[in-house]
Amino acid sequence: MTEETIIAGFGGQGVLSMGMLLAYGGVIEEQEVSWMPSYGPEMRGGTANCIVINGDEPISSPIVSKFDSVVVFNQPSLEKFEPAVKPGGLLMYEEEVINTPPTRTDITIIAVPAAQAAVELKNQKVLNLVMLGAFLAIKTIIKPENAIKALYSVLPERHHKLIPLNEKALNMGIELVKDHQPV
Amino acid sequence: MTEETIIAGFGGQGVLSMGMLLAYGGVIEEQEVSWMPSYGPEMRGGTANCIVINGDEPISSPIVSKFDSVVVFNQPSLEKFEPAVKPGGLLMYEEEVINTPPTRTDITIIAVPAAQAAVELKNQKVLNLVMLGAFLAIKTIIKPENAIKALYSVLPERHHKLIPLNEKALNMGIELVKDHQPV
Amino acid sequence: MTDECTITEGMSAMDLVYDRPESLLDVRMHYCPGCGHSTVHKLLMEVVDEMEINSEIIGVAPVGCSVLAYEYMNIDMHQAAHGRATALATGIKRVLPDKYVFTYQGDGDLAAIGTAETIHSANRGENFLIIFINNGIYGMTGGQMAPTTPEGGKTATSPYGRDIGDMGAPIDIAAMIAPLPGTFYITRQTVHNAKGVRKTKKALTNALKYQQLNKGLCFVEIVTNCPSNWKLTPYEANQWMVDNMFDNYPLGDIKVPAKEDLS
Amino acid sequence: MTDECTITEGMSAMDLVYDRPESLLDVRMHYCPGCGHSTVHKLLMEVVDEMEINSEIIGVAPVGCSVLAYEYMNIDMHQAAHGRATALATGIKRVLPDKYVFTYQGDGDLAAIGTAETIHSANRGENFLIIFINNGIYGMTGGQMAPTTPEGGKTATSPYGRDIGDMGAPIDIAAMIAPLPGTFYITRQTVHNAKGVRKTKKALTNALKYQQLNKGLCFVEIVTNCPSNWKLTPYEANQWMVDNMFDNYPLGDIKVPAKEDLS
Amino acid sequence: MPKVKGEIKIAIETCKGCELCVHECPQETLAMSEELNQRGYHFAVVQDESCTGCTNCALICPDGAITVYREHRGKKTPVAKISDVKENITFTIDGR
Amino acid sequence: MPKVKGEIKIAIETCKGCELCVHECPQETLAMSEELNQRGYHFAVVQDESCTGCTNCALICPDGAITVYREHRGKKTPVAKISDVKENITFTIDGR
Amino acid sequence: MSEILFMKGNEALAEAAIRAGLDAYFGYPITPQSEILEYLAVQMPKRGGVVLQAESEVASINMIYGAAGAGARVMTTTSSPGMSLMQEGISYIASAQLPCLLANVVRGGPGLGTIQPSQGDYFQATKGGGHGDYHMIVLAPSTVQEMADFVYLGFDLADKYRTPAMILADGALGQGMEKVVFPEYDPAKMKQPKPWATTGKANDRERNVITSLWLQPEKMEELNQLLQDKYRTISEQEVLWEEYQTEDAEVLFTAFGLAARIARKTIQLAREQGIKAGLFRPKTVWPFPYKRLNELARQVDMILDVELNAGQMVEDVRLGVEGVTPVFFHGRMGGMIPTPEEVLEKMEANLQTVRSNGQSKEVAK
Amino acid sequence: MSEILFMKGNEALAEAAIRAGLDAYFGYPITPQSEILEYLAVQMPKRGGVVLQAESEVASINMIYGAAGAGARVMTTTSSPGMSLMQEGISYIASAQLPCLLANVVRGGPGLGTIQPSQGDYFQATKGGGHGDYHMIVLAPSTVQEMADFVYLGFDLADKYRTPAMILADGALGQGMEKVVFPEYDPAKMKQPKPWATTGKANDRERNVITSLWLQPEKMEELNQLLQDKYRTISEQEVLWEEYQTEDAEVLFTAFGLAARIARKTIQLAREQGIKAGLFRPKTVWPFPYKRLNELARQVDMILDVELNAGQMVEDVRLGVEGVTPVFFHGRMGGMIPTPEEVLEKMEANLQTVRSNGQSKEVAK
Ligand SMILES: Cc1ncc(C[n+]2csc(CCOP(=O)(O)OP(=O)(O)O)c2C)c(N)n1
Ligand SMILES: Cc1ncc(C[n+]2csc(CCOP(=O)(O)OP(=O)(O)O)c2C)c(N)n1
Ligand code: SF4
Ligand code: SF4
Ligand code: SF4
Ligand code: SF4
Ligand code: SF4
Ligand code: SF4
Ligand SMILES: [Mg+2]
Ligand SMILES: [Mg+2]
Repeated sequence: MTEETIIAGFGGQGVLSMGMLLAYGGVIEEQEVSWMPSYGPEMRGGTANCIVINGDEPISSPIVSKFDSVVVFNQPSLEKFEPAVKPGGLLMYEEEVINTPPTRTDITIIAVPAAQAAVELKNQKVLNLVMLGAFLAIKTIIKPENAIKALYSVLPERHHKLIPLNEKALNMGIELVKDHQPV
Repeated sequence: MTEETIIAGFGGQGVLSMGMLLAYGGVIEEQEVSWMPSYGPEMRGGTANCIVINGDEPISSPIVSKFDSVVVFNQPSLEKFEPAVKPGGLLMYEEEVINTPPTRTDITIIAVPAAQAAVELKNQKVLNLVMLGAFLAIKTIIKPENAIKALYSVLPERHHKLIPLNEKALNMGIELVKDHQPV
Repeated sequence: MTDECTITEGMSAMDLVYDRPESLLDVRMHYCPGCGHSTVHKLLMEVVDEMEINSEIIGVAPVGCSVLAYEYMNIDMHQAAHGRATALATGIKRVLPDKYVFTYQGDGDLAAIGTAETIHSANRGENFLIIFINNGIYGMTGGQMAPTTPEGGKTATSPYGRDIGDMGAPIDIAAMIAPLPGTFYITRQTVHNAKGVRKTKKALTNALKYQQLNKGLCFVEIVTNCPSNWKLTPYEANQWMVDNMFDNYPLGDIKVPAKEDLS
Repeated sequence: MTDECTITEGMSAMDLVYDRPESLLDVRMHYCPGCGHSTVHKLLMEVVDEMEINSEIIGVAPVGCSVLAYEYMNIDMHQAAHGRATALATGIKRVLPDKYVFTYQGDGDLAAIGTAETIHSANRGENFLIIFINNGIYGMTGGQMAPTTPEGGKTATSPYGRDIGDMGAPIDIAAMIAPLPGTFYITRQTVHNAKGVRKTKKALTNALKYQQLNKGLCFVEIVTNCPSNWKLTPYEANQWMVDNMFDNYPLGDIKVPAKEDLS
Repeated sequence: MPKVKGEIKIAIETCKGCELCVHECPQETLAMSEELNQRGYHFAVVQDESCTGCTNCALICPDGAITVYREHRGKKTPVAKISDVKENITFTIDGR
Repeated sequence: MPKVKGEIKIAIETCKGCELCVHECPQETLAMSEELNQRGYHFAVVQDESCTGCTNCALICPDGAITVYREHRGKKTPVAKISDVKENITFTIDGR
Repeated sequence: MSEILFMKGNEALAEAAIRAGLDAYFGYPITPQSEILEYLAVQMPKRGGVVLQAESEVASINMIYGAAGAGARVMTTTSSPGMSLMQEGISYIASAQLPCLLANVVRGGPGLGTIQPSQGDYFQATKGGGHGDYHMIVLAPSTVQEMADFVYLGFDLADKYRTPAMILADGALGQGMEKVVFPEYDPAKMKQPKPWATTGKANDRERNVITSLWLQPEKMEELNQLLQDKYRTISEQEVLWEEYQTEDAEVLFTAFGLAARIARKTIQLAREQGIKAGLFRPKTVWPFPYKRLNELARQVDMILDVELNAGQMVEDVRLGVEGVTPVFFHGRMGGMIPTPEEVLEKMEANLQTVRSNGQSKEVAK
Repeated sequence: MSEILFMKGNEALAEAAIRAGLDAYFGYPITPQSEILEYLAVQMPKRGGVVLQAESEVASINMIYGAAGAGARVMTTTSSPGMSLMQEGISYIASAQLPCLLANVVRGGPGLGTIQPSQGDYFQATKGGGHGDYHMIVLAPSTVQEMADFVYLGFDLADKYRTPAMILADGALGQGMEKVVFPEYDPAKMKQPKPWATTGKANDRERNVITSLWLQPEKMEELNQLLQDKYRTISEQEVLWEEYQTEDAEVLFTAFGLAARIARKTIQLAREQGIKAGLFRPKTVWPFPYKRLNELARQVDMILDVELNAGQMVEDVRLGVEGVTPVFFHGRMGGMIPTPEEVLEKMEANLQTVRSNGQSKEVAK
């Protein structure tokens, strides 16, 4: 198995940490993993993305240009990465921010109303966890509980009190896509 | 014709300018010439030497290790450059400063009492001109008058008043070696 | 501007009393919300417009958050290597002595890696303007300690707070170059409130006017903020600045030309 | 020494009251006749001998006439790149905090190319001694203008005299770093007469003693001569120095520790 | 002195939501929007007609998002603060 | 005070002929030689017995070519200048 | 076995340095490697070492020069423009024969460039960006694990040969995260005896002098001979490379660092298509494994060198290959990264050319 | 015809720069080239130009960067350690595509080294001592006359291609005196139109921006493509070399600069002994004349490359020769200069080896 995923959005939307949880969860599951960020010039408000590869053999190139899954958090990222989904792959996007939805027909496309869920949770910061939940419900690359375990490793102690909220968000994400089949 | 000469002594003894006059005189006579200095680390009191090549074809290497003529102004230079005289070549040295005279038998060796002459002229600075006179009397590389002409070009205007003294020194040098045959 | 932007209704008999300066290009600046860099860019372009010198001025952009200053200012600009803006400016001004020249530099750029260039430009009395944006941190690279970081300041490279004994005290470059005969006008301002903005604009105007006199270096330091790396909102950041920066960098004129020098 | 050297006859019941210091190696120094570098080398080695620290001190030689200082001082020494002596010293002292460390630098080295390193070492309050040999010229490279060359000074690169407007004024580094909290002791001395030699020796001793206190940078500037490049005899050179250098670089203590700091 | 009437325009897509104008307005004319602009920022909005056209908000706005107009009152204006700005505009070096 | 008797030795091959000692000697004890040393310098020589052993010449000599001796006079010495040197030797920081 | 960690390459490098007994780090921030300084700023005070943010890269490298001379185990790191500023200092350190470890986490150049990954500083690192005839041992990691491993190796080689060693990485390896395991480091190696160090002239030895100055050219040449002899020994004994599927390879990729990862992926794609491709990856780019490459070159029909630059290592490849097989090049510049797909395409095109020219080794036999 | 002068190479270079319309010189003293700054300090004020002693080489090169951007004809010069300090600036200048002339009057390295002549900075000059993929046009004079001629040429090429050009000389050429003649320089060439220069945004044009920063890697790659295209053009059109007695040569010397003078003398000695030797001397060491060298390589039995270093240009020679004939190397380092006699001896020994291995072209035919 090798799963090549890219997660893209604005800086500050948590795309890098969503990727990190996916990767770290892979470590917990004894997979081979790599996480590769790409930054724009802005400190805040720019675009950001990361490529995550989970596999059972050493990762050859940590940078690839075609992906099994693309998860996007804004319109420019959708436009940039829709063509990069491998035929038969998955394109998942946050519903609210996308004005012009994707048009490809050879891939699975799932819109996730994650922002709305985050509003319900009264915390925009957990948007990425909602998306992660939704993503892991569709692509069983790692077990969702390992994403939460990963949180314990990634977050500094003093933030551990926030983990339950994150877990909730993750589960909401899973819930949001329950009508879709895992691929 | 190609004449490869090295002039060596302490810094301050005028070895570099002696070489420059030889070279510049060559320019006046429309020869090809090169003048190549070599400095020690000291600002004053170190050793100095220059290689002068006069020829009628473009000078190939301006740096050579065997010389048609070697002119030395102190004991260390004598020791260093005696072996570098080509067989049949000329080794000329200032008499007073040399404790251990040269021993080679396959070359022409001429000791010049130039320091004494400079004392007579009441100016240690013209020692090099005395040596140049002696040298040009033996090696007719350039005409002595062209060395004087060169002085006019090399010295800044304000020092031109010193030229007659230098000319005198040059002529004294010629005089000092009158018992030797030009080679 | 193409944005739809009218919020209140239009009214008649209204004078336009403030508008974006023309020389500030109509593009979105990449600076973080509330960043003083943007304010100073705007001000500088106001001065350039008012003095009508946008065809006679050459700016030197540094390496730092303002590295892209040339994307926003509609004047000729040259982007420098980190710390070397004043060397570039020296090169430019020496070959174009009749043009206005300024550098725009951060504290890392000017007070760390560029120290020698700063001091020697000042000492030679180069006839250009240095605009010094002192935000007490390396903004662009993500919040490392600058030579001007206040004592105790926690940054990415002083995670336990700046320890004066180990890392040195916050350095006051303006004070350091003020005694040099080569400097002509040195002032320290801020742009965190409207009053400060007005005074800074005046300082920049002074400095550029003085440049015509050819009497030496003008140096306008602007103590400002870095909300992103200080990890504060812009408003909090400005408060923090007032509380922590102004003690180290007291505002006001440091060296002003005597009347008789103004001719 | 192997030279035959007795000029006056030997006498009985005579005390030896001055001899070459032991730590000054018994070799001929390459300095020009009358050059102050030699005098300072000798003095420094006297201090090292008297303090009995020749096994605990590390010297940093610069690029300048004193580049070969390590050939003369019988202590561990490290030869630096031009201008970087204080960076080296920082590296050495930070890893060997219990050893004495000094740099020995010329004015080109310390005040031109090394400006940033000088100022930041001072600002960080590095615990070493800078010995600053200010002869107002680049000696080693044959007499080019230094940042400390007096106004009007004719050098190989200011053939028409140093023009303050164009080349800047002579820079006073000691004064510039004195306000920095990182500096502990700053003094300016000379070695052109016996009195100056005595005072300089005292200053060097002070500075090295202070280093044990770990309270910051000590800086001993010695205004001295360069007979060769000034094109004067040593005695004339010293006169010229008195007449032309001391105005720009007034002798005396610039910053001395308060009594309570001396513990 | 009777209150001068002013008016501002805010370029909401230029606004980065820094809130500095809100804090700087002496009349408390400004507030932040509920909505986000296309870049995802809450932007500044005018909440009432209290504006006097003092320009403070515009001066402080880092991104030059604010344009200020002020009622024309003939000779009796300008208000002190605005004249400050004008002063800057016509500032000259003493004696030249 | 009766003149103290001193004596110096000059390492003539170390001497570079800078003449600084000649100028610095308060007794005019020193002069430059007619001859040259092996390096080609006129070297410093003692011209009479006026030396008081004040050490000035040695202190100023850049090349450390001079060694100074002074007559032993028991408690009554040392002369001020020499004690200066001694002072330096035993100099300590105030309070330590 | 040690714990498996998941880290950025920059952090792995920093952590490995601490575990290898780093005494002191001097550095200046620059993207994409500031995490190294930042990590050490947090850790070193706790773990007993010196960390200092210098005023510039020029100062950093000269602090390294001083501290290395004083016998400490020292490191500095930077990225491209900063490394250019260090060239004078490196030349001094190499000349004075001091051990230390440098890292260049390369970004897109020239000039200020971009902060994206690149391999544009290969020449600078391997041929000597500074003046004079010197070399550093240059290690080119291609995984986060190697970012750590090569720190150990780099320090050991630096000490063994009294020479600066450099880790030549790129922004992706610095900022990307992968699994990493830190093997135990032998504490004995941390404090090699350094009798030449300027630690204060102990009474039982002559003074130590560290210098790179020899005014007599004869002496300077002697030093150079010594350096060249050392470089020859290193070239004979310390060359490292990796081969991947070369046994039956007809097409050989040559690549280092990140590019080698891309080449690996390309090889997988190529083999899926029945093309027998293999990889030759120098781990030491100086000394370069010319000899083994030459052997392999005789076996394959063509070589495609892949780099994140305009073609730098390819010169060493050509020097190794000596014309025995065609060498092609594919590179991307300025922070762009070639994709396995584009590399494959390029390779197929080249192979076409070679085979239609009848240059294949098979044909030649 | 112009007057025949007798000058130091450094002075000839400086004088030529003035005659070529030098607007400004920024530099810092260093042996063996301080005479350039000194000469200009005397002459420029009289002849209407800017001369400024900078506080360091880092400052000098960045003053050049600024002044070149402002459209002036500018030059800086230094020697080895100083040139190392300029590497960052050079990378910026190349990236920003500004014309200027640099000179490195090389001395023995590495480190502080000696002040004697050397060719130890060949790699730095030709492969790029700074970061990123860039090149300078590098001219290697071998006579004082060329020290002057190459100034004209260097300025012209720099302007033509908007690129820094460098004169790579050595201490002997800088400080030695020979005859020199200054041809007239066409004043029209002095002030090429530079519409890109930052001279103040005239109202009839868009603003000019000079930068080397392109945060988007796509843009940075575009710039790099542009640079590479330019370098390709230069490599095709501006390669210069000299041949001496190559027509019938069986043994070829390759050498640049001063070493080529020594090789010439060696050839005279060799021919006296009946050995048909010839010389191939690149005048542009970047771009390197690979093609012509390859042709010659096919004609001769062996090549002996002679340099004042540990073997740097010899890599380019090998790249050009591609294994078609044996390439040997003889070098001296650290300021030492090989003598024609020792080179001859080396060549004879090499020739012996080659011929006894039956590798002679004659035998092969
Ligand atoms: C030679 C070099 N070193 C380091 C850097 C990395 N760098 C970019 S900006 C910067 C510091 C910026 O801080 P400052 O000058 O204070 O500007 P600010 O971003 O705070 O406005 C650094 C260290 C670089 N680009 N070049
Ligand atoms: C990087 C570099 N630039 C320039 C030089 C040449 N150089 C050697 S010494 C020196 C200046 C010496 O002057 P100073 O520091 O005043 O020492 P002094 O000789 O006067 O004692 C210079 C410029 C060098 N060696 N390295
Ligand atoms: S990082 Fe700081 S200085 Fe830079 S733009 Fe953001 S707030 Fe401004
Ligand atoms: S050149 Fe000047 S500084 Fe150098 S040794 Fe001679 S007199 Fe002293
Ligand atoms: S112009 Fe003045 S009153 Fe009006 S909104 Fe702005 S700050 Fe408030
Ligand atoms: S100051 Fe400007 S950017 Fe900030 S909130 Fe107000 S309008 Fe928006
Ligand atoms: S010791 Fe004093 S008195 Fe004696 S020679 Fe020296 S200076 Fe003169
Ligand atoms: S001071 Fe010293 S070197 Fe100078 S003349 Fe006297 S003894 Fe000789
Ligand atoms: Mg800053
Ligand atoms: Mg000096």
